[in-house]
Amino acid sequence: MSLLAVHDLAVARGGLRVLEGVGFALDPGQALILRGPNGLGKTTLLRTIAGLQSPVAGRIEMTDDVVAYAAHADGLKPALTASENLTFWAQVFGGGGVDAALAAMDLTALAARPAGALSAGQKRRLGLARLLVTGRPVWVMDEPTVSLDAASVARFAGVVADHLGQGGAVLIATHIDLGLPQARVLDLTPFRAAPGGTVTRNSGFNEAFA
Amino acid sequence: MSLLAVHDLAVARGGLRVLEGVGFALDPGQALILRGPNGLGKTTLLRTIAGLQSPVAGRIEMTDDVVAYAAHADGLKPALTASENLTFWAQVFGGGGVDAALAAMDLTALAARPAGALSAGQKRRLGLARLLVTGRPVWVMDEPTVSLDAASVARFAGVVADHLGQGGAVLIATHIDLGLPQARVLDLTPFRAAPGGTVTRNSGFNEAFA
Amino acid sequence: MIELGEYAGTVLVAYGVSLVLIAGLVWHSVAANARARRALQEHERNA
Amino acid sequence: MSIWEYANPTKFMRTTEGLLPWLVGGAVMGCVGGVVWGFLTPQDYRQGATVKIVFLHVPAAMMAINIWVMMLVASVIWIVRRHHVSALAAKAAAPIGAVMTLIALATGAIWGQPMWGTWWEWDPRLTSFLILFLFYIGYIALWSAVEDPDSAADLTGVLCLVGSVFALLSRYAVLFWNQGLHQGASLSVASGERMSAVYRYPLYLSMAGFFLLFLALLLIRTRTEIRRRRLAALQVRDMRA
Amino acid sequence: MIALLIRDLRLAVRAGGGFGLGVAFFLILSALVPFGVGPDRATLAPVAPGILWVGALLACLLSLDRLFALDHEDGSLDLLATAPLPLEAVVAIKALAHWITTGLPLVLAAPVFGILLQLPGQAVPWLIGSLAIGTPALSMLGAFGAAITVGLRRGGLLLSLLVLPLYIPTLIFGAEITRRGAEGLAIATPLAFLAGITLGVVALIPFAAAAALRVNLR
Amino acid sequence: MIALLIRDLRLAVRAGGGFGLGVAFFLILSALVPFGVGPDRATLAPVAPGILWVGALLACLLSLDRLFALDHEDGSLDLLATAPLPLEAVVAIKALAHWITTGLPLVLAAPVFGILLQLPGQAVPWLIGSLAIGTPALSMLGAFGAAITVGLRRGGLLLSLLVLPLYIPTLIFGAEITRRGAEGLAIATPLAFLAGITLGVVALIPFAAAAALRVNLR
Ligand code: HEM
Ligand SMILES: Nc1ncnc2c1ncn2[C@@H]1O[C@H](COP(=O)(O)OP(=O)(O)OP(=O)(O)O)[C@@H](O)[C@H]1O
Ligand SMILES: Nc1ncnc2c1ncn2[C@@H]1O[C@H](COP(=O)(O)OP(=O)(O)OP(=O)(O)O)[C@@H](O)[C@H]1O
Ligand SMILES: [Mg+2]
Ligand SMILES: [Mg+2]
Repeated sequence: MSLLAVHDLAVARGGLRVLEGVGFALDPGQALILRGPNGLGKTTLLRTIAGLQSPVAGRIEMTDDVVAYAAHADGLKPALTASENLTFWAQVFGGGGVDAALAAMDLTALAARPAGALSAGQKRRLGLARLLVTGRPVWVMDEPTVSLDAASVARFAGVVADHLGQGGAVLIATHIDLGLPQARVLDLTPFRAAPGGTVTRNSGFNEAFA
Repeated sequence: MSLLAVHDLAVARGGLRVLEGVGFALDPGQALILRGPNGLGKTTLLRTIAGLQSPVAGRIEMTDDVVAYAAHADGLKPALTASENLTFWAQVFGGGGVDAALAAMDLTALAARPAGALSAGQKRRLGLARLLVTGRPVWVMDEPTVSLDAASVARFAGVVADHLGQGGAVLIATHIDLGLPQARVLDLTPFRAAPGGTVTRNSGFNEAFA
Repeated sequence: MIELGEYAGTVLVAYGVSLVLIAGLVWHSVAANARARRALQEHERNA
Repeated sequence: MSIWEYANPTKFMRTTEGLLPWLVGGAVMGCVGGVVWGFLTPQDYRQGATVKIVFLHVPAAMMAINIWVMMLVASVIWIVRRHHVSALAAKAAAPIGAVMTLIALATGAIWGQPMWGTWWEWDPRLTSFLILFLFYIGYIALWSAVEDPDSAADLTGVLCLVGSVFALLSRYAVLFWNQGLHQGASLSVASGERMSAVYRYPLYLSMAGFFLLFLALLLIRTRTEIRRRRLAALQVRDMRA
Repeated sequence: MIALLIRDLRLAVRAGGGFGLGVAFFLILSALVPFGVGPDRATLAPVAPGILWVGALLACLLSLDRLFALDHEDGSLDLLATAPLPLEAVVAIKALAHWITTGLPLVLAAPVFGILLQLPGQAVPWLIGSLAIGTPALSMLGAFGAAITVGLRRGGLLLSLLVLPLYIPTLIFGAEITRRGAEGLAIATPLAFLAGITLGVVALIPFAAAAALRVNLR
Repeated sequence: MIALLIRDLRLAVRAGGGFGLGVAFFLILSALVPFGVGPDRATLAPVAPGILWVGALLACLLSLDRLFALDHEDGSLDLLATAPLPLEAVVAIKALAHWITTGLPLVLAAPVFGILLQLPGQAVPWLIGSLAIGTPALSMLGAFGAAITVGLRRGGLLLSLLVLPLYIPTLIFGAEITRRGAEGLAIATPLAFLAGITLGVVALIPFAAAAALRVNLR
């Protein structure tokens, strides 16, 4: 069975549909990369799948609590150290393995440093390490490799490959090459919503509004 | 004469030298790309050149008011529209050409949209358009193409090439390929400060601290 | 024995409060100093 | 060799090492001597035994002001000549000053209960001390809120400068706002007849004791700060190496 | 749950003093009012209970505005919303952390401020009691206001505007308890009302606040 | 320079009401105090000038804390610091914008609040006058506090702590003018002091604030 399946999904942003008819399924061990020009609606789609907004049409099939989301922003507290930041998320998600996660993203040496005193790429690595401690099978990531150098991108690809090997799945929106040969690529451009498409809610009362 | 020349520069972050012995010169029409792994000190170097912090050692030679800086963050006000944001910076720098800048970064259609309602890549394009309205010859950019799709990267490269053609110069820190064949590349890894190097201020009084 | 009269309570409380405050300050200063010295020594021994 | 040599942390540590025992000895003798002697003085015919509070109240009040002045001087030295020791000394002095202010306020309040029949009165002098206490608290809070030590020194230095001006201004404002109950200075030259020698000499001793106590604590705390700075610097260096 | 509480308390402590600052503000306010009003005991004593309660309310308010805003700005709130913790629990815990760092120190330090404002001695226990019962409601209502204003930049003043009217019943009963206590009158009725308000607020507001948060995250 | 002023005013208006909110807070405070203190004219009238001034001060303070913080977080402040504008001018203009959005509306709306708090009629012109002269100093001192605390998260309370003692002289003279005005006494001395403070502050504080900003941007 798929971990995550999306059928004929339409998502809206600022009261306007941006994508419609999107459908895909993610089985354990699969990676899917979403591509498309700036402003197409990738972030909107990922937020919908993470449950932060509701779809305008279509269905998202998954069991509860499978998705871990990594957004454009990292959600780090500058006053807490790297390991305190991770420990917090591990506790919230009931997971563990903080040290392993730090090691996996090459942050062990920086574990005691306040997150505010990390460089852009180091912050990003810490944000990604968070996914490891959630213990969730489906990782939904929005441009995860922003600010990462080549070595870190390779390390990230390794972590993702491990996760896939353990039966996880990943869904990534990105513009650049991630070095994940096993991943399928889905170009979202064909799903751009027809201009003038309205945000019709199920009540059918809202044509007048868009 | 060079627009910007740097001699034997050492920069520090968090009380520790991160880079030392950096030297280069930028003549009109030249582009220089800085490379180096995460946390090496690229951002610190660029902030020093932009005048936000002072060098620990060495000299920066340039006339006043030649540098326009574009940092990791875009400095956009979400409540103002794209064109209001740009107009503000144009007025602060005494420059102009807001419409041309919007057109150059393909933002004309979004000019009246509040900056908060732009996607990540669109915000980034707006942040880069700001450089065009400063009228400054030297552009100092920290990972400018983060979140940009391939088309926008190409457009950006075109804008930079134009700027170089008009006698400007650019200094870019980046991890990814920008499509600027004319640019020199400087790898900063050899300039990493020797561990144990202290931040000796001119008073020379602080040996006890490190 | 020293005679404090009707204001005994007042005087004693004033002395008590002041002594407590001063003692607290002294203790804090000395303890922090000892802690800093030990931490530094430890670090220099490991290094 | 100039006096600025002592702004070198290493030199400072070495010099104060030898100085400290003397200071501590003097402080203990002065404080204990002055306070005990004061405690044993006879009762005043008007104020009864409460007069004994003077031997804590007045030295503390005096030190509260002097310590702020010392912090101001140290801040100026830091801002102008950037000697780390002077910035750290200002930082180290602040909690001592705050405690001295608190002692002056507390003994004054306790004293006020029998004398004026109230714990607190918005008398100008008491009020100025309350304001001074606020400045101390703000200064300490700012030191602890800023992470980078040099930035913290710069910011607190600026705050100390501006704060000094406003502390002075507040004093005049408060005088204008309320003419008080509090007696004026009685140790000034003209006031010899107001306080008899029975009280004056123990008071002098107690004041000297408080001053030495301040110096001793200041050195100890400055040494603590220097060690902390050094440790932090070493740790950062190791982390990167 | 505990992890969130610990994190919030730790952040409050790290970010410059945490615990002390609420009290410090209260102190400053109690000190300012006499400067405005004049130093007379006769003018100050009658208004003291009211001023002290208004002060507690403002001390709460000032520290509130970033309750969710910081987490929103750095993206933590999005991540918390997708975590297995119910959002209602997140709100309740954040309000609790706020109370521990602001309300509790106020309760403990109240007697000192009573003296500054010349509050009669026999009113002090009532001041402490009413603050202890009333401030949890202030923190929780504040969390509600913070949840409503979280997406908005410069939400600070709007937050005050929304929250202050909600604070009025708590303020009236709290100040009334203190005033009656000062005069030795019966205080059973306002006490019952105050306790009732706090219980109701603590039980129900987390749901409203969580709903508001969900809307703002969309 | 003008561009920065216009931008700040525009942002204040866009971000949910700008102008109105300072006044609204002032209104709510003036309304809360009678709830806390009790509605008697005899209790209220003598404290009215003081409360109004304390209220003005708090309204200022509440809107201050994000004066530079927002610009710092989104990177604008870095960019402004590298712009050809001197940082002193940036501070002065931001303080001016703050005064226009907070102080000025307060001055204009003060008579209404005077009525709410039973302020005697003949004191109203003095209230307006003293607020008009004093509030610029409040905004400028606030800008100084905001500049010092700009890098710090949860700087709000620390800001209050630093700024409130600085406000005391202004508060004393301002409230004194109003009180003396209400009683028909001479007001020349406090007026001279208040004006002197404002002039001094406006002339000198921008330099201190700009220095603090530079340190925080390092
Ligand atoms: C809380 C509040 C108080 C503060 C902050 C305070 C402050 C001061 C200060 C600064 C001095 C030194 C004056 C000088 O020598 O120049 C002083 C002296 C003195 N105070 Fe207070 N005071 C307080 C309360 C009281 C009270 C309630 C009394 C009771 C009567 C009192 C009685 C005295 C006396 C007798 C002196 C000493 C001798 C002298 O006149 O110099 N003080 N106080
Ligand atoms: N608050 C908003 N109101 C109105 N429109 C918005 C809002 N936020 C985003 N949009 C628009 O919705 C569209 C989709 O945005 P989204 O952020 O999903 O794009 P994206 O594919 O993630 O782009 P990028 O690659 O640049 O991150 C964009 O055209 C954007 O301009
Ligand atoms: N506030 C700080 N205190 C201490 N160290 C810091 C602080 N900020 C950054 N650093 C450290 O200084 C070094 C240089 O940081 P900088 O941001 O300049 O790196 P960078 O080359 O820009 O990296 P990236 O490619 O990840 O953006 C890093 O090792 C970082 O961890
Ligand atoms: Mg996106
Ligand atoms: Mg960087």
